[in-house]
Amino acid sequence: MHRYRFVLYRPLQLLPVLFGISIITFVLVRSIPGDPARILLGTRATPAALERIREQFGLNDPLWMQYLYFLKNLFNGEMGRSILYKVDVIGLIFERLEPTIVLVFGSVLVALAITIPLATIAARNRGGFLDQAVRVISTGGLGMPAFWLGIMLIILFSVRLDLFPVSGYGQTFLEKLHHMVLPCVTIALSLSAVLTRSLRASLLAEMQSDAAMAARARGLPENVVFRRHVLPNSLIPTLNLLAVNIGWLISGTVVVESVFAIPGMGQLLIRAIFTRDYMVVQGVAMLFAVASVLVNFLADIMTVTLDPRVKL
Amino acid sequence: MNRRFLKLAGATALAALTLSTSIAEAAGILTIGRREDSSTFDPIATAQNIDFWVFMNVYDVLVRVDKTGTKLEPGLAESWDISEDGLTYTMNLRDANFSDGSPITAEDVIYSLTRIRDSDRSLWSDSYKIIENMEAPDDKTVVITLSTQSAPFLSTLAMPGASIISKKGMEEMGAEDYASNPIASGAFTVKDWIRGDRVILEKNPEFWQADRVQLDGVEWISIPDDNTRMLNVQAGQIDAAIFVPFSRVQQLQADPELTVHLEPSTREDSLLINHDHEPLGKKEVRQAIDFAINKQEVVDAVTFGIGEVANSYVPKGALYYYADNLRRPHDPEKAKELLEEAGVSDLELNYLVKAGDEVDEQIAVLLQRQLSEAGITVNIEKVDASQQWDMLVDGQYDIAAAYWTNDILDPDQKTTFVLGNDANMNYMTRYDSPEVAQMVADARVEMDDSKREEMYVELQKQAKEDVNWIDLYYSPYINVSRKNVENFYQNPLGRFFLEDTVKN
Amino acid sequence: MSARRRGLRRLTGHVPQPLMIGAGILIFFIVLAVGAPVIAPYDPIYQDISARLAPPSLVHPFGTDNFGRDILSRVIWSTRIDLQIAFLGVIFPFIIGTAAGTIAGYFGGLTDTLFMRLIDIVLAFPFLVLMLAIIAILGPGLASFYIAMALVGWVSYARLVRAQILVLKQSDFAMAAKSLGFSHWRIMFRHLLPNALIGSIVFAMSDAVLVLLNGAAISYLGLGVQPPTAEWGIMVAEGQAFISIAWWIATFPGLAIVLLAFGFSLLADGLGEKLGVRP
Amino acid sequence: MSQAPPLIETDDVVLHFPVSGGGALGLTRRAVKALNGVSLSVRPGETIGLVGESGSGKSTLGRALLGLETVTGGHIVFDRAAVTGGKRQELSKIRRETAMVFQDPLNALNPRLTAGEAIAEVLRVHKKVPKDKITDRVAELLQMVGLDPALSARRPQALSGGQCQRVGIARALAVEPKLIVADECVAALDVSIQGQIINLFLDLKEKMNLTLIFIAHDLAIVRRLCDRVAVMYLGRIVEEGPTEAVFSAPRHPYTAALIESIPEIDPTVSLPDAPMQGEPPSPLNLPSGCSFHPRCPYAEPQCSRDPPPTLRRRDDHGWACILDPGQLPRPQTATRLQNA
Amino acid sequence: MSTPLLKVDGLTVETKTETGTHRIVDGVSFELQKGEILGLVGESGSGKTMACRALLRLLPSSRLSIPKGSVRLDGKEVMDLPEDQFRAIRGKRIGMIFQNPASHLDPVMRIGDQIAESVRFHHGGSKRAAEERTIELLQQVGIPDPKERSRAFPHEFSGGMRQRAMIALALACDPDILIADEPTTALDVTVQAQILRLLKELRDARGLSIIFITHDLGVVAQLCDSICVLYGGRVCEHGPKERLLAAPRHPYTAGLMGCQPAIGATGERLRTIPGYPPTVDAMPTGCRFHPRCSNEVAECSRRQPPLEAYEPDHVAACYNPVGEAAALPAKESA
Repeated sequence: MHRYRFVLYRPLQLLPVLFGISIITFVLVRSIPGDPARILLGTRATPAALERIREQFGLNDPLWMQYLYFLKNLFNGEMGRSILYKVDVIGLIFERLEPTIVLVFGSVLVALAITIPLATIAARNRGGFLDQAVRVISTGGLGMPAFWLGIMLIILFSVRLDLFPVSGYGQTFLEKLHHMVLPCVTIALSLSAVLTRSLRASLLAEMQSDAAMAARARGLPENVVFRRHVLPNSLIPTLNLLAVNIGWLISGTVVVESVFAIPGMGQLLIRAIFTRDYMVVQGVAMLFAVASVLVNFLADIMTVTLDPRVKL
Repeated sequence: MNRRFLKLAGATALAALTLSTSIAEAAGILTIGRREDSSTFDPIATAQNIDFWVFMNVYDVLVRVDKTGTKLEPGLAESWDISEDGLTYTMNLRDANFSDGSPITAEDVIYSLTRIRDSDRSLWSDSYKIIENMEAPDDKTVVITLSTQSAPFLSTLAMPGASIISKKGMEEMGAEDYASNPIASGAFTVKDWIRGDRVILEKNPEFWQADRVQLDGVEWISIPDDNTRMLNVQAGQIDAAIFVPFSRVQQLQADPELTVHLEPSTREDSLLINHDHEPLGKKEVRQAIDFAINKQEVVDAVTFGIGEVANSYVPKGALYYYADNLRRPHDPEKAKELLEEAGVSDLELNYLVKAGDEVDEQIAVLLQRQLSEAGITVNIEKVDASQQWDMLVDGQYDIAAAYWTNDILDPDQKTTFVLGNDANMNYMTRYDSPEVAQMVADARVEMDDSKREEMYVELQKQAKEDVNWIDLYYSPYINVSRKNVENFYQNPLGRFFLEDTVKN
Repeated sequence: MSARRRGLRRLTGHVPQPLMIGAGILIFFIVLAVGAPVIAPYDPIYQDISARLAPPSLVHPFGTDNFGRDILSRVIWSTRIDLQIAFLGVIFPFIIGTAAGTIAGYFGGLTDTLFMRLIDIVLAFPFLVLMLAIIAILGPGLASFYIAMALVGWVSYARLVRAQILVLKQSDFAMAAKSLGFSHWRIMFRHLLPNALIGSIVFAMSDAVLVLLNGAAISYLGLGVQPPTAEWGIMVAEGQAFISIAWWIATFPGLAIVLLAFGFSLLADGLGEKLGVRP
Repeated sequence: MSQAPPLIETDDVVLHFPVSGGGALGLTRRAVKALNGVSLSVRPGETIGLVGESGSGKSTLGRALLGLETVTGGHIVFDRAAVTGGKRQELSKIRRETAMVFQDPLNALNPRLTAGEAIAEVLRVHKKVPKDKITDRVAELLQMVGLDPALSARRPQALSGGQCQRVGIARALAVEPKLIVADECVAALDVSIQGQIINLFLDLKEKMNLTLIFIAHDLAIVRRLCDRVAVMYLGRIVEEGPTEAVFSAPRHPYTAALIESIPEIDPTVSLPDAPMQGEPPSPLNLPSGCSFHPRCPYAEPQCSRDPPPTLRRRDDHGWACILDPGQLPRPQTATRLQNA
Repeated sequence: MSTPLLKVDGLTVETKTETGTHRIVDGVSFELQKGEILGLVGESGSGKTMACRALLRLLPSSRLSIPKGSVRLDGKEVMDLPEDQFRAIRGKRIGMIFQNPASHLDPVMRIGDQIAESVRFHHGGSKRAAEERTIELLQQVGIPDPKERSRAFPHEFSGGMRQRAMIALALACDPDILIADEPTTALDVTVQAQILRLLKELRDARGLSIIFITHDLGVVAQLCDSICVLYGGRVCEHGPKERLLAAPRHPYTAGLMGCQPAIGATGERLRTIPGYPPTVDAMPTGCRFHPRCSNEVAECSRRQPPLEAYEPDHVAACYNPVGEAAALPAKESA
C-alpha cells in the first residue's frame, strides 16, 4: 500500500534529529558547572586523585575530541562508561528501560480510559452542569503537581485503604501491574486534563459536522451516530496531540518515578544529571529522543490507518 | 459509557484487593528503605555513605569498630601486635572463608590493601600511602610496615574502603563484574542487585560468625521521596527505613506499630565561612557571626528539637570530644559591637545553598533572618548539590552550611580535613593557621593516649577561638523500624549491626 | 467556510459564560497581586518560630509553615510572582514560536524543513535535561527559568502557527496580497499572522498553567526560585515534606494553582468559543 | 478587433506541481499536470473568458499569467515584460499593472482589515496617491464600484457577499491595472447579486478600457461579458475564438457538450437525454493522446494513439480536434437563438 | 386531489441572537404529492435549507428554537411525535442528500459500510444481505463496478461519484421522500446534468417524491414539477413550474428570472435586483422584499402580504403582483 510508503523512509529522518540531540546534550551537559571527578571524590579530593579520575574518563581531552570519541563509540554501538556506576552505559540503560516503558504506556492507557468517558460526558452536555463538573475535575488534575498528587494517592489508596503497594516496581508481571496503578493514575490525571479538553473540542466539532448530521438524517440514533461516526473521527487529533507530547510525558515520569520509587530511566537520568554522569545523561537523552521519534512514527502509522485521507 | 467505566473501576479495585495480600515479603528478609541506591560494590571506588553502609555487612575488614563507635574490636584479624616504634603491625588472621568457600589468606589481605593504595580506581590512595611494605610470613599472618608513625592507622584499617576482597575472584572476574557481584566475607552476600531499585542480600553461610546471623536476607530498597519511604514503613510494606526527616519523628513515634531509633552519630552540621573573602578573614567578624546565630532556634526549628547545639568540631560522644568547649551565646548586640570594632558595616554575605536539600534550605532561611537582626544582609544563592560542591571547592561563596560524618573512629581524619590544612583548604574554609596545622600533625603521630587527648582538647579550643567555621548542631541518625524488628542498630560510624537484627 | 456560515456564526455570537467566569478569576488574582501589601494580613517572610506549624485558625486562616510564616499572606504575595511566571513564561515562547512558525509556514521548502527538524529535536529532547542544564548553567532564578521555557516552549506555538499559516497561505486573501505586489514581510506579519494567532492565544492560556506546574516540578527537584520568596510551586514542593503533619502548607498554594488553572482553562475555552477555534 | 500588439501573451506554458513521489520508496517523481502547453494572447481592451470544468487548469493559468505561480516551461510576456523570467523588476511591473479578483469575496479580504484599510494599503504600498489624499481616493474607488464610502469602516464579516466582492474589485482598481484577472468572481454570489457584478464589469470595461481575463465555469455569464472565449480541458486550450462563434457553432465536442449541459430557464427544454458521461480524469495521470478521448462520443481509435491535436485555426477560431467544423451538431440553444 | 404525501403548514424556526429573537423560517407552507418534484428556490438566507432541516428536526445549533408548525406525512401529524418515534421517519420515510457530499459522508468509513450500516439499521437482516443490497444500490445510482467501489473511502471518489454514493445512501432505507439540498451546486455543469438525470430517473422508476433545494432557476425549470420561491424565510410564490415560470406573480420571482443570465443571451447588461438580500437580524418590516422591490406600494412596508391564490394551485404573497405582461427572460434579450 503506497500510503504506508513513509514507513520505509521515515526512519532516515531520525538521523538528523539524533545528531542534533547528541550535539546539544553534549554541549549542554558539559557546560553545567560541576566537576564529576570532584563529586565522585568528595572531601577526599586531592589534585592527583582528581587528575586520575579525569584521565580515566577522558575528561581532560578537548571537548570536540570527547565528542568525536562519543560518536565513534556510538558507531560501535557503545555509549561509554558511567562515571558513577563505573559500568557500561547501555547495559545500565537497558536495566532501567522496562519500568519507564510500562509507566508511559500505562499512563497513556489510563489517561485514555479517563479522557474518553469524561470528554464524552462533557461534549454531550455542552454548557450543562456535567460539562462544568468535568472541567473542574480535569483542571483539578492539571493544577495538581504530580509529586503532591502522588503522595495523596499513596496516603489514600495504599496507607488508608491498603489497595495498592506504596511504591516500587515488583518482580512478577502481576506484581508490576499492581505496582504501576497509582503512578499511572498520577500521570494520567494531569495528562487527561489536557486530552479531555482536546477531545471535548473535537467531539463538539464532529458532533456538529456534516457527516454526523447526515447520519442523523438517515435516522441513526444519537448513540450510534456518536459511537460510529463521531468518536472515531474525534480521536485522531487527540491521539496526535498525545504523540506530540510524548517527550514531555516521558520527562514527566521523572518526578513520578521519584515519588513512587520506580527504578526507571527518569531516576537514572536525574541522578546522572545531579552527579554529572555525562555519559549516562547523554545515553538517556538519546534514548528519550529515539523513543519520542518512534512514538510519533507509530502515531503516523496509526493516523494513516485510522484516517484514509491522510497521506504522508 | 458511564456504566462501563464503573465496571472497569470495580474490576481494577477487585484485582488490587486480591493482589495486595500476596505482596507480603518472605519472613526472614529484612527490607530497609533508603534514599538512594548503591552505586558500586567495589570498596575502593566510592566515598559515599550510601555504599559504605551496605559494605559493612557485606565485606569484612581486619579491624572493626564496636557498637558504641568508640573502640576497635577484632575483625578478620583475630589479634594484632604493634612494634615498639609504632611502624610495624603484625596482623594475625582468623580462619574465615569468602562467600565462594575459599579461605581468606594473607595474600588476599595484601592484595586488598595494595589495591586501595595503588589502584587508579581508588579514591582513598592518599590515606593508605603511609603503608610502606606488606609481607606474608605465612597464610595467616600479615606484617605491615608504615613509613611513619600513625596513631589513627588501626582506625584506618577499619574503614570500609579497606574491606578484604578475594584476589582470585577479582583477577578472574575483573573489577567491573566484581563491583556488581562481589565475593566477600561479611554477614551477607549480594544475591542480586537491581540497579536503581534494590540490593538484595542473603545470609552468608561462610561468614565466620554465621551463627550470630538471624536474618535470611536483607533488601536495601531505594525510595528517594522521604514521604513515600515513611509511608512504606507505616503501611508495613517495608520493615525499616533510614534517613527519617526530623519533621516526621514525633508523628512516627506516636505510631504504636513503629519504633523510631535516634542513634548517636558523628554527624555535625556547621556553617562554613570563606576566610579568603574579606572581611571574613578577620577573627572578630567570624566571632560576630557566631554571636548572631541562635543555634538553639536552629535546633528547634530545623531538627524539631531532636538535635543538640554543637560546641566543637569533634562530634559529641566521639573520641576526645571536649564537652566544656566555649559556647558563644546568641547575642546580636554583641555581634554588632564586634563588627563595629572590626570596622565592618553593612556586611553583605553570599549564602550558598544546596538546592533540593530540605535541611540546608531551612537553615538558610533561618540564618538569613537571624543575621539580619545583627545587621548582616544575607543573599541566598541556591544551586544544585554538585555545583555547590564545585563552588565551595573553588571558594565562590561567603558562607554555606555543610555537614560531616566520620568514616573512622579516630578524630585525626576529620581534624586533618578541617584544621590540618590538607589539600581541601580546611574543608573549603581557607582557614590558614600554621600553628594549628602543626598541632594536627603532631597529634597524628603521638602514640600516648592521654597526651593525645590533651592535644585534641587544645585543638578544639583553638578552633572555637578562631571560628574556623561555626558549629551549629549535632544530630542523631534517625531510623524507623516496625515493632517486630529487634536489634536494628546503627553505630556512630554508620554501621548497621544486621548480624544481630531479628525480624519476628 | 462559506460566507453564509460565517454570517450565521456572527449572529449567534455573544460573550460566552466561560469567558466571563475565567476573566473574573484572573481579575481576582490580579487584584490580589496588586493589593497584596494591603490584603495580606502578615509580612510573607516574617518568621514566628513560636507559632510554627499552626493549623488553620482565625489568627492564621491558612495556618503557618515550619518557620511560623503565615500561609495566607504567602499565598497572596505569591500571586505577584506566579502571575509574572505565567505571563513571562508564556510570552517569550509565544513570540519566538509564532515568528518561527510564520516564517517556516510561509516560505516552506528548505526553511520549513530546517525548522521542522529543529522542532523535532526540541520535541524529542528530554525537557528536564534542558531545564536543569539551563538553570544550572545560568544559575537558578526566574530569568533562567524563562529562558528555559522559551527554548522549549516555542515549539508548540511554532507548530500551531505553522499549520495555520500553511492553510492561510492558500487562502484567496493571501493570494490577493501577493498579486497586489506586497512584500513577503507585509504578507506574513500583517496579513497572515494576525489571522493565525487566535489558536495560539487560546493555547497560551492553557500553557500558562503548564508553565506554573513546570516551575513547581523544578522546585520539587530542588531548583526553583530563591528562598525566602513565596511562590506557589515552591510552597507546594516545600510543604510536601510536611504533608503528613501539616497538610495546610502544601494544600492552600496547591488550591491556588488549581483555581488559576481553572480560570485559564475557562478563559481558553471561552476565547476559543468566541473566536471559533478548537484548542 | 484591433491589431494592437497583445497585452499579454503566453507561449506553450507548462506548469506541473510536484507531489510526493510514487513507487515503493517515493523516489519516482510525480506531478499534477495543471497546464500542458497553453498558448494564448490577449489584446488590450479585450475581455476573454476562460471556461472549463474544475481541474481544467483555468485558475492555474490565471495565476500563472500574473506570475503568482512559477511555470515549469514556456513563456509569458506581459506588455514586453517577461513574467516567467523571474526578474524582480519585471515582476514588480506586473504587480503594479495587474490585479486579480477572487472567487470567494469574503475569503479574498483579510478579515482583520476594514474595507477602507484594505484599499488604502494598496495605495500606500504602491504610492499611488499622496498620503493625505488616500482617504479621498478610497472613497472615490468605493463609489466607482457602487458602494457607499461609509462602508469603508466595516470589516468583511460585516459586509454582504456582494459588497465584499465590490470591495475586492475596488482594491483591484486601486492598482490602476491594465489587466484584471477575475477568477470565478461571481460563482459564490447570490443570483440577484451576480448580475450586479457582471454589470459593474461591463461598466468598468467601457469606462477604463480594461483588459479582462474572466475565468468562469458559468458559460452564460461568459457569453454575456466576453469578447472571446477559451475552453480548457485538462490543462490545454481545446477551443478558442470569438464568443459568438464558439457558442453558436462549437468546433470541439467538449465545448459542445459543455454548452449542452447548461440548464435553461425554459420549462419547455428538457434535460439532455444523454449528458456527457464521466468526469475529467486526474491531472496526475493524463490519458494518452487527446486527453478528452475517453469521454468523447466522436472518439476514433487514433484519438488515443496520436499525440494530442494542436490548435487548428480558421476565421480566428481555433480548435484542437480532428473533427472539421460542421461535423458537430449545433447545440439546442444555438438553434433556439437562431429561431427567435 | 388526494391527501398530499407531505403537507407542511406554518413551519417556523426562530433563532436567538444578541439583538433578539428572529424568525429565520416564518410560516412556510407547501405540499408535496407522491412522485412530485418540488423545487424550493431562494437566495442565501431565504430559509430554504433551514425549513427542510426543521421538518426533519435536524437543526444544527442549540441557539435555534424547536420548530413550530405542522408537518403531516400521509395526513398524519408528525411534529408532536417524540424523538425516538420521529427517528423512524428520518431516513426511512424521508431521506436527505446534501450539497457537499465530501463532508456529509463519514470520511473514515468505507462507502459500502456506511450504506450497509443504514440498511441494517432500518431493515435488520444479515450482514451479507446488507452488503448485497449495498451493491445493488450503488449499481442503481450508476456507480460502475459497484462491488469493488463499495470498498472505497469517500475521498477516493470523484465529486460526481460521491454525490451518487450519497444518493445511494439516502435510498438505502427506501424513503418515499428525498430532500435534495443543492445537490449539484458544487458540481461541474456536465456532472450536474448527469445527477439531475439520475434523480429524474429515480423518480420515474420508484415514484419517489423529491424536494429539490436550489438557487438555480435553470435547474428547477428542467427538473421540477412545481416551484416554491422563498425570500427572507417566507414563501413568496408557489405554483406549478409551467405557470410560475411563464407568468410569475411575485416581483421577486420575476426579478430573479430576469437576472439569471441565459445561455442564449449575449452582450447587454443584465437586469438586476437592486440591493442585497436581508440578513436574519435585520429583516424589513411588512413584506420582506419591499426595499428591493420595483413594484412597492405603501402597504408593503407595513403589513406582511398574505398568500393569495391566482389559480387554484398558484399562490403568491404580494400587494402589487406583476401582471401578465412579464415574459420569459430568455425571450427578453432575443
